[in-house]
Amino acid sequence: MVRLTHNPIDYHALTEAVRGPHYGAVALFLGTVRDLTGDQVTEFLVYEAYPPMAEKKMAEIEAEVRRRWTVGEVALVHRIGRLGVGEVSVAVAVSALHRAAAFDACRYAIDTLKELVPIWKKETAPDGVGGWVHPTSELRNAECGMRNKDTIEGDAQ
Amino acid sequence: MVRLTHNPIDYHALTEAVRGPHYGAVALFLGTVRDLTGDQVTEFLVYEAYPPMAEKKMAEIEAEVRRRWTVGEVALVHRIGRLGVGEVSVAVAVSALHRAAAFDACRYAIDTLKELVPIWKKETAPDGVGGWVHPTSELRNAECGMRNKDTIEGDAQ
Amino acid sequence: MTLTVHLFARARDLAGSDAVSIDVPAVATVADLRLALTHRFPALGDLLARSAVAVNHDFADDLRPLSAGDEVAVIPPVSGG
Amino acid sequence: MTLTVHLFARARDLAGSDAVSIDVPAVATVADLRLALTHRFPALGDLLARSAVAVNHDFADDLRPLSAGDEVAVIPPVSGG
Repeated sequence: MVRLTHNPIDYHALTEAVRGPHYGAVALFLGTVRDLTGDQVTEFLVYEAYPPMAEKKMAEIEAEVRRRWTVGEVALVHRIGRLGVGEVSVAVAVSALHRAAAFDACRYAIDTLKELVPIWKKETAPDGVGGWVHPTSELRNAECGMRNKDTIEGDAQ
Repeated sequence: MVRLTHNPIDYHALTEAVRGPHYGAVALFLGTVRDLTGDQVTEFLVYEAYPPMAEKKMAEIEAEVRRRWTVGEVALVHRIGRLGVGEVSVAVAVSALHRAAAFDACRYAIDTLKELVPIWKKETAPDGVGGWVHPTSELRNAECGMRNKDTIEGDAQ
Repeated sequence: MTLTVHLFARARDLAGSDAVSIDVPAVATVADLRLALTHRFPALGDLLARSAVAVNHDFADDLRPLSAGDEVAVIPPVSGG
Repeated sequence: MTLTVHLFARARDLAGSDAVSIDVPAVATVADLRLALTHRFPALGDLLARSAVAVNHDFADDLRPLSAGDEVAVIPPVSGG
């Protein structure tokens, strides 16, 4: 199951939806809005998607997860619109017989989502300054530990 | 935070407890009671712990997680007593700035818990047959993919 | 032929529109589209060079032929998650 | 000295008790305790050989000296999670 939504993500319902008596393991990942990126304060984020392509790519990620691992249920949900600090921007939940598949599939799904799915975030600081985040490929490839060096381009309003 | 409990694990509250505005990532793992282990039907499990040692070892796992990774909050909860199919036996929740640390720390914690913490499960089938699960070290080391070959020793009642 | 090109995020801000009509030759590839976009919106330059192009919701390389009716989009480096 | 040894899971079932008193020499190690347990509960044999011994809530190797008042436990292979 994949979905884009303007509403807060109910990750508890999502986790319950992937749980089942056949599956001994559930892995859940939540991405949430941080108040600081390096020393830059974030007041809120705006996520924008190219919806038909984003949902298609998310469905392809689910299909690839099912091809690579024996999993039970898979859920990928990304929120779009304005999100305040602490809100959940993305949730990935995977159930499986055993934990290795649940962890590996969950991580593959979020890693691939961040690499391929056409969704963008715009950061806004308390002073109103901000901009769209368009990582350079070097930084993107350097994994999430480097995300706070993402390029922020331009000033919004 | 580490805890043994006789009550159902409220993993939603646990996840909310590790979330926070500084942390952009949360990883949650749930172990749940499967209805089948290979072709063996499980009706319920009984988990038993050596409580003071189990909580000490769980606290050591949390400390080691904090030593190895930069994480926000860590929660390890294991349920003991009788659990029906589908119930959550263990929950591990970790928040971190970025997803790599959250995933790696969560996985280390559950892997190490399963290896070192003095907790045992007894399987009972619908016909009342069952027994304590005491994996041989070869199987234990072969990781969770092999768990359905765990040795079940003896017949209970 | 005339194609409608969808633009997102900073690419949209730079072009001043979320969808633009672009004329390309009747036999054209993604490379031709990129060239036409660069001429029409010089400010897109650097970001366009770093962006992917999607045709009918799949990433498309520069050799990909375009047809009338294709849904085309400029996909700047993504930052979801 | 006399030590109280805690037993769990199948080890408890085999010994028929969750805590047993075991006499060991005044100067004794975990190895001495294992030997005394084997004599007292022959049925424990195979499982005891595969079990760890914990002293005061830490895993202890066979050379570990024992003292009166130590909290000692037999830890069969664990299966939590």
